[in-house]
Amino acid sequence: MAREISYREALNETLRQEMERDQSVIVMGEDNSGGAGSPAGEQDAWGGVLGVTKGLYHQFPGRVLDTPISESAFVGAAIGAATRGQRPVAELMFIDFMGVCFDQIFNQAAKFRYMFGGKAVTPVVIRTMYGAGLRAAAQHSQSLYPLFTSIPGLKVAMPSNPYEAKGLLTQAIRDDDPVIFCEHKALYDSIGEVPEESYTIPFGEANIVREGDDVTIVALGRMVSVASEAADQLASSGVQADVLDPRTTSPLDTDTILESVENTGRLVVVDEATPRCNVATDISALVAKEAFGSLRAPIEMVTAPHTPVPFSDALEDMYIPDAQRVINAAKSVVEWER
Amino acid sequence: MAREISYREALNETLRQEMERDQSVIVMGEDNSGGAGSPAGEQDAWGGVLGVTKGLYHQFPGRVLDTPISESAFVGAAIGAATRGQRPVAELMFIDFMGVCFDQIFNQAAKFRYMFGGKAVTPVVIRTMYGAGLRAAAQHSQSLYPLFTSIPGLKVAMPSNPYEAKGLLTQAIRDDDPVIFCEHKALYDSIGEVPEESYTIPFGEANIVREGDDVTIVALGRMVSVASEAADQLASSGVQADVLDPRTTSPLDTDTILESVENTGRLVVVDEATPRCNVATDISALVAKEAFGSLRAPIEMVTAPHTPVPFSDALEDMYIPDAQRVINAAKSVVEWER
Amino acid sequence: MTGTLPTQATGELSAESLLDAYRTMRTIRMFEERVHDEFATGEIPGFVHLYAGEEASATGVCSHLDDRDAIASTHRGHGHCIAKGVDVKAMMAEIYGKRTGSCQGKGGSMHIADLSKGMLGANGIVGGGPPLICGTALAAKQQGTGGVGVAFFGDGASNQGTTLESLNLASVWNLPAIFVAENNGYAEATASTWSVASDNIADRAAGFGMPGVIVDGFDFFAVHEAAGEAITRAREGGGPTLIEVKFTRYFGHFEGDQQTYRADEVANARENLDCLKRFRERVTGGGEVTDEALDTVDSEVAALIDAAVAEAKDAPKPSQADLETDVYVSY
Amino acid sequence: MTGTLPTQATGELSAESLLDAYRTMRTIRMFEERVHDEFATGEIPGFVHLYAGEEASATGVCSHLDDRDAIASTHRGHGHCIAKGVDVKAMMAEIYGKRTGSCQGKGGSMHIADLSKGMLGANGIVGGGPPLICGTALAAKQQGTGGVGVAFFGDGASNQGTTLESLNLASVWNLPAIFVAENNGYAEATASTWSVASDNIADRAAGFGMPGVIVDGFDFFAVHEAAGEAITRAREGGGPTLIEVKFTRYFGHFEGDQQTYRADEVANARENLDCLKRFRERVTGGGEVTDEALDTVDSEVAALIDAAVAEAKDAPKPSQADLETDVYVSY
Ligand SMILES: Cc1ncc(C[n+]2csc(CCOP(=O)(O)OP(=O)(O)O)c2C)c(N)n1
Ligand SMILES: Cc1ncc(C[n+]2csc(CCOP(=O)(O)OP(=O)(O)O)c2C)c(N)n1
Ligand SMILES: [Mg+2]
Ligand SMILES: [Mg+2]
Repeated sequence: MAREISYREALNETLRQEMERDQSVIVMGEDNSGGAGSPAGEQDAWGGVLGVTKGLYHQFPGRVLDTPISESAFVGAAIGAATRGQRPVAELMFIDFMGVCFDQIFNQAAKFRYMFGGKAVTPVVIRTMYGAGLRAAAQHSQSLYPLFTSIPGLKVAMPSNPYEAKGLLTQAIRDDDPVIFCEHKALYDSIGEVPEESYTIPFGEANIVREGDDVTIVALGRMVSVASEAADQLASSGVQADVLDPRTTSPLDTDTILESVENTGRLVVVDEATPRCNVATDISALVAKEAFGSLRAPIEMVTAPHTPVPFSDALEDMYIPDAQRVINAAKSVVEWER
Repeated sequence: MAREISYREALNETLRQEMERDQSVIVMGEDNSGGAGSPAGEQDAWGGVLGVTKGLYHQFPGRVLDTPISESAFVGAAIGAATRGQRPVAELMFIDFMGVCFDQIFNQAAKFRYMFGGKAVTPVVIRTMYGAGLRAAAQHSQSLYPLFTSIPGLKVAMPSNPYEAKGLLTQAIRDDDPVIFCEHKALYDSIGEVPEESYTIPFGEANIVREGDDVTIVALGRMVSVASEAADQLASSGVQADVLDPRTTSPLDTDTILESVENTGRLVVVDEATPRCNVATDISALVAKEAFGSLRAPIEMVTAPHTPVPFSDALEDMYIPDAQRVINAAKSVVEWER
Repeated sequence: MTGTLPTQATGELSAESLLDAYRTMRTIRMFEERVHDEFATGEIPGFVHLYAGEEASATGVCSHLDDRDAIASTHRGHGHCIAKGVDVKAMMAEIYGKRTGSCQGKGGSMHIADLSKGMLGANGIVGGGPPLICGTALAAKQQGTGGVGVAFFGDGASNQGTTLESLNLASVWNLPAIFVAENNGYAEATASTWSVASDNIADRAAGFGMPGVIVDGFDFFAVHEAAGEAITRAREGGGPTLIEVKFTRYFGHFEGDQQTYRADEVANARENLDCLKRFRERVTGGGEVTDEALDTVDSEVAALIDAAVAEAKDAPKPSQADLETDVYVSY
Repeated sequence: MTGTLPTQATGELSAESLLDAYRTMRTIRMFEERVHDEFATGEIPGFVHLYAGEEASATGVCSHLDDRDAIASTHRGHGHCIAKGVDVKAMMAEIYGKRTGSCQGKGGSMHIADLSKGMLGANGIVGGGPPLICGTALAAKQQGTGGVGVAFFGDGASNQGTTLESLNLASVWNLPAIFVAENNGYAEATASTWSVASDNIADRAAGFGMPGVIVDGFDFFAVHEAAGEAITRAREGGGPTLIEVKFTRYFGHFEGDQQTYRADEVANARENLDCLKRFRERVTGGGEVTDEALDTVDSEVAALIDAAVAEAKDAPKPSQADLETDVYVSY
């Protein structure tokens, strides 16, 4: 049997392999090593707040940089270094912290190439944790990838399992454009088959997770497994779903989505983000524009409600889209009649 | 004939009237007066970079505050003051600058009420300039209202003419929730009828700018006049458009939009923002979900391309959606056949 | 200018005030020790950051404050909440995610707030509080209440741009604002000696045109005196002050932190620098307060915390009906 | 520590270097005066911020730099671009929005850049540059090139959190970074004496663990000497420096600004403090360079600017095909 490792391990291994392969890859973030300046002196005490970068500090002297808490400065530094021959991987610990450093990302990194008439290359990766489920409340649980997706000049990757994590992060690091790499915090301990050797997964090519002719379900990041679970249950009641994982929301594999809907005539989009101007609306609008002629039912979107993420487990469990809601949505479009 | 004034004058008058009416209204922003600390000493030298707050400084001593260039600090200060009985109107000069202060807006102001279990009231208004057309290039021309629209806890207003500007700003100031008030910089000199006395325009009630049975055109902010121009021309070729101005993107008047599409069966959304995850996709998705049964053609979206805003007038003029593109979109949906 | 203040201010405090301060510090300590124990049982969800060891800061500052005054706190906010008068039972219920919590279970440990008490919230964003406090101070100034705003923030937060620009704004606007930099030696696993490029955080005050003061954070009286001066000056229109309080946190960064980055500085702090022990010695030594009176406080606080935990455990969770309320006043 | 440097460094500069410096300053001056005139005709679109009066800063600093080194600029970027070697004709074409411009007309005055010259762009965001320069300095350090990064920013930008936290990061990482605070007295219509809460911007250096220096910005030699020291120290691993350059801008904040907020300080500056006049007096007085040689430079520069404007006016605009290119390397 092929080797199985966790999402966290897959990310760690990818960073290690890319740092071995390319001297210009450097890693930086708050406590990405951990222990800086501590009198007891154990460096690499943390390896990132949830351990993703653990071990790199000692293997790559001088290439794993801890930072003060100043995201504008160090994310900006990663961007500046990227324009001068480095391939920095900066960690924005929680995607929720984008608000203190967004300018560097969307006005600087994203726009350099265009503003400068095609002369800049900014190969920076910003790794960041998103998503609900850890009872981390309103400022540590958001799914803010739609904001990044909306920005021309950024690419946005959302690995849904360990295999995807490795292939997409390898691609992100080797990619010459700025990439926002969104890791779902509830996936770190998920296990899956991951080849030991390096490989890339190209951006903008959706993964067809499961094939079916009755309804297309497009799901993002952690929602892919939720959608798959729903598809299993739908299958047992006779509904065959095509489950698509776009892998990257920018670029978006519009062809695969449209082809699937042209076949099924029905679409459900599952997006953990809040409902306004999110990726679910983006994909729905795409289909309503480009595949209207094939559509046989309203498009359903399964998303979080238009509220901040609540703390209490009781509320958070209701907040996050689950398989049952996906099943209900799929059934409603399959059963829909004019 | 009723009085006609400019969009700029309408905003200025509103601020003046609300400051007269309510002591708790204060105004702050970079050079909202202008001349602070200048040895020559002319205060109110600017009245805002494009003159919107001109004259308030002398009329309301101590209530128009200039600020250092530190948007996080002063926007945050407006928010903090709002929790303590003030109704601050803070100016984020260009919406493009949100990246240096977004945290205070989306993680603080927007979430207080929910995070604190319903106990906070944060009546802050953030006035900000958006939009292309002034050859102000990539960092001073963006239409970033979709980002704010996506955030639960914020309201987003987009006045399309002087009358709307006054009514919506009055409402924004009296409203008890945080409001992002988006002024299109190319509208400041536009002229229209505006009553002298105060009035409010409720949030979440679309304005039906023009009635027609063939196609619904939903347009935002400055795009309302572009859509109206298109509708005039369409009418002369026999296509009658319902033109809707949602006025606020959050809350969004979904009922009026859906009713219109239920009647026309066709939808074009005109949004100056870049195309991914914008308000056009949001409204399109809404309609594809809620009014699918009435839809008789694909939904068209007329937006900017997925690029930063170019500087050169030659490019910028192509960048901004114009009436011709709206006409083409409307005709394509009217003429569409399965 | 930066300097270290002597600690010689007991004189101004009545026995009653001393007992109040002691009660506050003891409540914080017991609250945190108990949350630590309960967290270990797995019943408390999420990220929890404990304030134990730092009680003298919140207490020394907030004992000067009243209803006119507002504070902003951090992710490590329990102590500030208690010191500003937030209901302890509601806090505990909040930490358990219950409907009876300070925020109806919607906020959790990192977002406990009570606007009616001038407690503007713990804050999950490092550097989130200082801008807000410029605003509460501005409101007090506009309204002429004589109130002040106090921003508590950590050594790590002292490197965040939002904090730094707030210092400047507070000076430029001459706000009645106090910036309390709680330097507990670490931001997560990063030492402040490394992340703060100046020798002291207080050294930054001069660059923003305000006085900077360093105090021993294990000493309630030192904090109380420095805060008193700063707050009086602020109330009188004298503008902002930056106070750096130096001490050590007793627990890890958050519950679950293995703390391999630090040596046994905590044992020493608990043994020799404990603000509660030092307070007790000082006030009983001078005869201001009796040991019995303090013991009585201890047992009252213990009973309160027991009751808070018991009630929190028993309380109902929020329900479906609560999920989408409280986003807007009107929508 | 903060201090004022004496200006006594002509000795190190060859006649050729002096002529180069003069040519750079004169080019900036004539470029800006000409843009001012052309803007008035209505042919130049958008927001244009002129650097005239401040030439000694960009020139004094950049004359120490080479290809290893990168700079980040501001909305007032023309001078920095010219001093770092960006092609003047391409710049002028860019300002006119032409396809032949430095950025193919896509950037405009506020975004002129030339990465191949280590010019990381003018910047429309106040405080946008300092974080980026931490990065170019980091890259130089990682690659062991001995290169430095220089962030130019204004007095207004010195209050922006992004700038302030960059100072700290540069110290913590011991980066070869130079922060040049160009204090021209105003941020838009706001005086720096009001918006900067300390007496000098350089006073902030101490709070971030680096040397802070104040120089007379009308004096090329003063800037040159201070920058030289800082850059040498940085190249040798001695870490960052904050240099405050004090002077006045000759034009309004942007073209169109009525400048009612200031008295006639410009007339005095033009008459008595002009960096070009002072440079000329100094170098001809000492006999290092002849008046004729300088006059020759003047006429060469005038011809260059004439040609730049003529070519810019004639050049084609970008076309539909250019609208959607250059967003990504691959997509
Ligand atoms: C903007 C932002 N960046 C990073 C974090 C993650 N984080 C939470 S607490 C913390 C350390 C804070 O250190 P300090 O300010 O010293 O406070 P302490 O925890 O020591 O009380 C960090 C990095 C955050 N919550 N917000
Ligand atoms: C983040 C941000 N805030 C505000 C502005 C608007 N703005 C452009 S230039 C300027 C003044 C800058 O002053 P200073 O830093 O002193 O530079 P100077 O113009 O004097 O060269 C302001 C406020 C901006 N571009 N970016
Ligand atoms: Mg700390
Ligand atoms: Mg200036």
